[in-house]
Amino acid sequence: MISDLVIGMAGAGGDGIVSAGESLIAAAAREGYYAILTKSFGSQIRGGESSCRLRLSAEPILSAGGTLQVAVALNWEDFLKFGGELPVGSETVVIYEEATGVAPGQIPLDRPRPALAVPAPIARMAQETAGTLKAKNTVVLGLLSGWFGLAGESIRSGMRRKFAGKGAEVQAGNDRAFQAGLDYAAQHPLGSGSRRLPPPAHRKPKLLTDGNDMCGAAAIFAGCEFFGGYPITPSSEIMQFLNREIWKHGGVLLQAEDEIAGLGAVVGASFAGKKAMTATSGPGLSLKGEMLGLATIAELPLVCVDVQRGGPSTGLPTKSEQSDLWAAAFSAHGDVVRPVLAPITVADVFPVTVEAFNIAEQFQTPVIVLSDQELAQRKETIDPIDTARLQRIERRRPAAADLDPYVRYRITPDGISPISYPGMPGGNHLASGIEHNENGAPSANGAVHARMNEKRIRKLAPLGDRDDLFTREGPPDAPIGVIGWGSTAGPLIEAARNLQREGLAVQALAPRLLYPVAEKVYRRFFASLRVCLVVEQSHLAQLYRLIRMFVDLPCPCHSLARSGANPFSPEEIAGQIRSLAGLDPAAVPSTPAPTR
Amino acid sequence: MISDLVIGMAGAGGDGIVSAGESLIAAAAREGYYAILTKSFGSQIRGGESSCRLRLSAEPILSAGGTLQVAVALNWEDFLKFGGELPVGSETVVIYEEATGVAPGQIPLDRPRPALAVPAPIARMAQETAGTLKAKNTVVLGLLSGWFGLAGESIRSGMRRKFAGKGAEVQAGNDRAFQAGLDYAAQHPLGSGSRRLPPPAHRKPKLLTDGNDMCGAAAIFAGCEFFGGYPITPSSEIMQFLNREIWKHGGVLLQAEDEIAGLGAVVGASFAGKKAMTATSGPGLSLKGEMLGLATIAELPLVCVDVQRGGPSTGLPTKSEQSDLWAAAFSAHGDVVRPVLAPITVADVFPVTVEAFNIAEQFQTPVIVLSDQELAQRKETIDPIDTARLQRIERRRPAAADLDPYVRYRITPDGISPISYPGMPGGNHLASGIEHNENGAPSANGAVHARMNEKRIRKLAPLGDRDDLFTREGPPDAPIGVIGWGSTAGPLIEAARNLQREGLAVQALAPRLLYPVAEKVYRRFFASLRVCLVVEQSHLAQLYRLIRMFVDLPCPCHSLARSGANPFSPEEIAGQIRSLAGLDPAAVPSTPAPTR
Amino acid sequence: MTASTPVPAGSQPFTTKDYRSNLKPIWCAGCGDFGVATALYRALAAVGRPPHEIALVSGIGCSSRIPGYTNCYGFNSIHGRALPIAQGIKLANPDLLVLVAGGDGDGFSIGGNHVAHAIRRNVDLTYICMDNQIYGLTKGQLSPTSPRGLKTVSSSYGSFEEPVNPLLYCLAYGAGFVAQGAPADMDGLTALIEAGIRYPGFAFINVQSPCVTYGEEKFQLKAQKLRLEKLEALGHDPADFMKATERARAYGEKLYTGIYYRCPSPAATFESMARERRQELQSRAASRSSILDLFQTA
Amino acid sequence: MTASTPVPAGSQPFTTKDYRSNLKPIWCAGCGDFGVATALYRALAAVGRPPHEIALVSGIGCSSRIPGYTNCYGFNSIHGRALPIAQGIKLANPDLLVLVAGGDGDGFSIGGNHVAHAIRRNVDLTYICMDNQIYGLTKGQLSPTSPRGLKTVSSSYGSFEEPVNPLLYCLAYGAGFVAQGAPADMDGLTALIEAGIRYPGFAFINVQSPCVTYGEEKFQLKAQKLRLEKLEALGHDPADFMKATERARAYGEKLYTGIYYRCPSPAATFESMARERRQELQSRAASRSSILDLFQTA
Ligand SMILES: Cc1ncc(C[n+]2csc(CCOP(=O)(O)OP(=O)(O)O)c2C)c(N)n1
Ligand SMILES: Cc1ncc(C[n+]2csc(CCOP(=O)(O)OP(=O)(O)O)c2C)c(N)n1
Ligand code: SF4
Ligand code: SF4
Ligand SMILES: [Mg+2]
Ligand SMILES: [Mg+2]
Repeated sequence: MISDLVIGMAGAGGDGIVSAGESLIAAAAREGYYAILTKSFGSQIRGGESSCRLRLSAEPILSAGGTLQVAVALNWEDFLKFGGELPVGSETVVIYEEATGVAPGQIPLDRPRPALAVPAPIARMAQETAGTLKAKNTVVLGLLSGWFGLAGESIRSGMRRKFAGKGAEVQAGNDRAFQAGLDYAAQHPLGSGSRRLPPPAHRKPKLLTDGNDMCGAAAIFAGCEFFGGYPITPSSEIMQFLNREIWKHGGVLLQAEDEIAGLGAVVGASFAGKKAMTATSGPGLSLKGEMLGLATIAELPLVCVDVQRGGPSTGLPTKSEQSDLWAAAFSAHGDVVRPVLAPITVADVFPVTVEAFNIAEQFQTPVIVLSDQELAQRKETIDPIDTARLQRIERRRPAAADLDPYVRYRITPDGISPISYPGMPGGNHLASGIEHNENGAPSANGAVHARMNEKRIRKLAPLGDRDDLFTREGPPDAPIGVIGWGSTAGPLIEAARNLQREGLAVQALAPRLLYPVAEKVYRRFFASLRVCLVVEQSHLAQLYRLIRMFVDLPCPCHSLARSGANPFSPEEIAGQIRSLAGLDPAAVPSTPAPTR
Repeated sequence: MISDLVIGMAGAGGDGIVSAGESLIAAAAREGYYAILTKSFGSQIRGGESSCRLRLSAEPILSAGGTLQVAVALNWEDFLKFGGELPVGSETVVIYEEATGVAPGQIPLDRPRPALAVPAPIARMAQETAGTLKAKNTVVLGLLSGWFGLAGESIRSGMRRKFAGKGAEVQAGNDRAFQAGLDYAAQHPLGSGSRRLPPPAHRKPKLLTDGNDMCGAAAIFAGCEFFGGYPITPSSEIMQFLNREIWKHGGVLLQAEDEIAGLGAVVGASFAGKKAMTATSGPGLSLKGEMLGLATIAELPLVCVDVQRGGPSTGLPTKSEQSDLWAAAFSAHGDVVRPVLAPITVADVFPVTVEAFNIAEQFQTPVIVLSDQELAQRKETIDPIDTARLQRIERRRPAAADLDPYVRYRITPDGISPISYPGMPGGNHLASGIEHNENGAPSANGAVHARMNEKRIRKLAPLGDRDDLFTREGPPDAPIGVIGWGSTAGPLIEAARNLQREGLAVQALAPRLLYPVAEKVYRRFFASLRVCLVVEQSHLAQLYRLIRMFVDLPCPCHSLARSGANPFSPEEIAGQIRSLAGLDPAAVPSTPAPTR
Repeated sequence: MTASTPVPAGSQPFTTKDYRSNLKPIWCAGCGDFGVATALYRALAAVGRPPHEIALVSGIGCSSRIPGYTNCYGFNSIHGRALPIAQGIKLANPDLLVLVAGGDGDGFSIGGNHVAHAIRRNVDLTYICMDNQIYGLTKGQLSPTSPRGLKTVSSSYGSFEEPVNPLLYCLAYGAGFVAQGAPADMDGLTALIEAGIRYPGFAFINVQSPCVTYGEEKFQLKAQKLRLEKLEALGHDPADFMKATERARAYGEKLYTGIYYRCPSPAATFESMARERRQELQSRAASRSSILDLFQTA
Repeated sequence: MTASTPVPAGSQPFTTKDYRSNLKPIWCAGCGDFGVATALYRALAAVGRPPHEIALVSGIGCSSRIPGYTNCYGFNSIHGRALPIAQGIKLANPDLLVLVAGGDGDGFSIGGNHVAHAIRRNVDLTYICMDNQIYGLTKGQLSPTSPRGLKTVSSSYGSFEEPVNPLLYCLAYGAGFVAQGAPADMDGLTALIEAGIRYPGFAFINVQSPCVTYGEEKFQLKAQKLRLEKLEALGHDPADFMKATERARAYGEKLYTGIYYRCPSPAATFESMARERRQELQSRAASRSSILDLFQTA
């Protein structure tokens, strides 16, 4: 009996490998399993090699897992192209297309050699039962269901719905192909390679979505009424979701001519009094610096989502990385403090995006949400979210007394000045990107400038107390600490939990508020530590460096930082922690320096 | 006998106050004095109040000085508008227009009360001698020359050249006005307020220019053949200088439609094999992030000058600040290390800009030069620069062996790949912003990406050893250290020198290389320190934070950081150092935190 | 009351001073922008929307200071980005009257692309380009509308570029209302701005607004008065696109004022189509709080 | 040999395969971009400049991958910025043949402003817009040339915007050479690209290059073949600007191919004027090393 199952599959374009993964996770969600599905494609726009990996579990999970327990190769060439994305280990069961003509002992995977290699006549069964090779992926589903005890009925009914529009013959053919897979599995038991997932704790169906759609949904929930943006991988689905939904809630969406115009329209909509948002990826973020600076000095709320991909420049548009942190925090000239938040799972995208709107509205500031390709495009099952417990904050409007006369940028005790909107009588004022006095009149006076800089930055002070924006796990007196963010936080927390189970006292910290750096929270975390490790998908160790900027590190603090594309696995992180703890003779990673 | 003289003057538009300052500094330069002239204007586009301050000295100077020794007010309203920019102290001699009708005991300056207040019939003398109030500034020059022993003949001959085209009558009128001022001064000695500058050590004429023209000249010297840019205060004069000069040296200049296109053209020119440059200020820099990232990944040399002004956003376009440091270092998504240099005086702009070209060409990287409004627009006398001692580095071209076959992004031991240019047979290749393998072919492979990131960053390692890009002054075992950059370094070094003269063991460090942070150099500087102070014109203490990011601070390190507009004076910095040293009961400045 | 439901001419609840702020303009004495501001106050008084229902957006430049000199909601934004911001305002609240003003550099150099896209979206904005053929605020560099060969501080030996033709560009972009005015004819300019505001769709008005400090002699008010030819007097038919195009090509040589083109059958605006879409879809919508239901699998 | 001194037709030292690289295109089978690449190889062979004297610059998009599929110096830059980069190359070294290619989104959405300014500078570039009325690379969103009402993943209920008209825009910008081609007529397309290269100034060629994956039926090769009308066959006179304008207005309705406009007396290019200026001024110049003499006060 195992607690979870990690399956990786690859095939050529048209093999429908990703579609099989989608069917599997949908069935799993209906059955009440926890599951995460990630996909990966070759460089062809369409029809190139494709792959997916699916982790299924009876218990909640936070990452897509590490080494595959089951690998499915429809052909070897394509499978091998995915390299480290589909890691095969010594315990992996490899199922492959018999027609590749490779004997089980000869398969091109031997470092390490997998536990079991099982050829199956996938193409032949598809052709024989459904009359088309297109049904190969359905045969695979049958095989997986049969061999690993996966939700047979749910898969079957899901496929029926999927093929509903295609006519009875197609539907029946698929049914037969699925059954053929099931039967083949029954007739060829795996023996020592056998794995069976336990039934889920509760058979209650789960929600199923990815980080981008979740982000769009959160915006709607938060009360967003305006989206302005420009398509860019891997963020476009946020715009696409809102393009379908925002109108239903009285909003409007603008596909702008570029990222500057998209954010410009958001600034305008915010000035007009609406909650407003944009979404982009690295190259778009790099274009938005100036407009973000305007929103900061004009004190206009807005949310800007950046779905990180591999950089610099166009970089690796379809791969995940965590290298936009410095750009998110610092990409505007002048003394600007702009809050940056990051979710750690697909489910987490919801409350974090809602909180981004709250912080934006409360403090009249642009807020960046740093998602990443992994979170944005992976599918995840999600337990019901009790939305009634989430707050929705509205910006502070001028009371009658504030309008007599109205002083837009009044320096108040908390630094927040009530904000009017066009259409509000008596609230007329000049908003501007030029430095201004409390009335909004342009000023080049040094004293006015100092006061205004101070006000704009002081108003964010309450963020320093937001422990609720950090997840802290593990024994609070543990001497070993690990820190990770975004999609790295999941494997990091799982690694810590696994090590705790092994008896190692490790605690994990996952910041959702990345900037401003909440010094107090880090200081409390560091209090008991003897050693710390910051883990992130960035060559330059951007979070590690950002923390150092503001927090005095009271203990040796190491950095496990590397370029993106392949996510961290819990195993990899656990290995590094073990070596830090002196449990492993392998060299402790040293803190990287950009220029050495 | 005093060693230097700080004069501040203010008047209404048309009073020619700035022109008087220009005449004075030009005369001083011809005489062999050291001098620095800064100017400041009101918000009117033309004809508003204007002011200047001039520091004259027989010895080399590094800052525009602090409290005025001489103040000239043509009217009180305008003089007072400049507030802290024209600080009057208890030792100041105030000369003012008699026609203001204010009695010497009643002048609106009393915190503190100046040493002496001297009304003079400036307007009347101008009218009587030159027949026009336009000659008021000439009368002022006469007064200053007479009272303080300033280069009478040089001023007179300079004015003659200046008015040469205006006809004999105008010239003669001016001559008479100047003489009237001289005579008035002779007839009304200042008594206790008397100050006389000693003659300069050598009467050798000095060069005279400002930081922007110096920057343009350095580009020409370095071999720049292409400039693409867009006007923006306070950087436009760099483009304007090159627009006059670059053609003479076989180059070309493009006033682009915006900052992105300007830098884009620079990237193109660099690809075509030329040394190329752009110049901008904060808002422009914020627009250039994406294009800078392209230059980084395509490994193309270029220089981008950012003349800092008050931010955020449009901010204070005509005032100096040092708040673009983080934007310069971090404004592009992805893992990017882009060198950032900053000169510390107008004279220093020359070698630093040349070195920016050298670093760009040697390492095939964009380089940012962070100037600031103070350096860019102040005039400074300059000792001859021995240009023969300056190196000019050219990019590494492929040798014959490198072309067989040519591998554009070959991973070499030092990370630098020989670069061809269109027109070079056999050097054909694809440059791109997408991640690529050594051949330049697009790749989304994680291993390739990691290798390329590593190469692009490793190649900059030699910068970590560049002590020559740091000025270190004072006893190397002094327990008190101060760090400052850009236009703040001048007053900082002067403060340290003054304190050394007072017997306080203070050493100063002025980094010209700001990023990547040269950890070794800082470590060596910190070695003997008991306490350190980082001084900068930025509310967020951007340099202090940047150093912390990379350097473990072995001693308490304080930050004197404030918003821009009014530059630091040596006195102000010295006061803070004294209090750090416990010599002054005033509170030691604590390290600022963005959110508290 | 919405901007597309203009106040009937004649009923004027406000006077020009209701639209003027008490901030002192930083403009040079004699700058054409004073005239543009005056014409704007007058046109706004004629239209009669209360100042708090008006948003005036600009970029950066001498001309872009104009929002601060009105009593409306003003937004003096960043260089070249007034139009995207204005579109955001108008789409977020179509009931507002939204105006945009700024310089030739702001509009046709750095901001050029936004003009095309605002026009093809047909957002109901009135865009006043204060065209002085120079960069005023940055002290006299070449502007996109500077005549070829002009010597400025950034083109000491003369420029190589053909000037931008704002009128021809906007016609090609499909603007429903394209006009040109000049402060030398204040009544005409006022009427054009009013007509632009009343036009139900994107309206473009190029104003020849002389820069007395850095501008060429031939663009000054005096020369303007001599050169100015009224399109109306030439018998120009504003419904004739091809004729408008032909006349627009003379920009830089001739100084025509008046309406080059007014689309006889104005197209639907973006915001009116958006309103319809919302009405259609809102009925089908669940509440914001149940948005997660979309992700149910059962 | 300079680009403005074209190789005489007839002498062809190179064949198409000299211009093709061995990188396998990522394009979908049947994508129109294959046809554009083929026409480009042919036109380059006809022009006969050696590949190392050619620079081909693009932005980002499916179409923008084209430089990698040639053997020239290629620059696959960032989205929308091919034209500024290409201008930098050409101005830095006017002896090169500099081409620009990319998508409708790259060129007329994010990059729109650069088109206008490259044209008014008249830098001698040949700009091929591979217009598929869609965003291919990002998987099927609305492009600026998408017809109004189009439903895409980013416009589920249909778009509100009027499409950009690349031909009309470029005419208004003052381009000396404006043409449209389609892979359905390979010979015609090849000839247009060659003519564009040989035109001594900025040349704009819009190519209707169908996207088989996300494009509409009516833009596909098959429909294209039926709709295509050759301007030459219509007796169109490429010297007639107003007629060109009129025909360009039919973009989206009609599919004309051929040369809309070719300026009968091509204007001087930016780089030729720059060359003259340099020649004039270089004689007066001191050496780079004595530049500081400018700041002498004696
Ligand atoms: C991004 C950016 N680039 C450049 C500038 C500098 N700048 C301010 S106004 C201006 C142009 C002014 O010309 P125009 O728009 O014609 O307005 P005018 O002053 O002539 O009225 C420029 C280049 C800026 N503020 N921001
Ligand atoms: C600054 C920036 N914004 C957005 C993108 C995402 N993006 C890549 S290609 C593209 C548009 C593709 O359309 P088009 O230019 O028409 O080329 P096609 O793929 O259709 O050939 C977009 C929006 C990007 N790479 N960079
Ligand atoms: S510089 Fe020119 S445009 Fe600016 S205010 Fe003065 S006259 Fe007007
Ligand atoms: S998506 Fe369309 S444009 Fe892109 S390669 Fe495929 S067919 Fe061509
Ligand atoms: Mg202008
Ligand atoms: Mg396209």
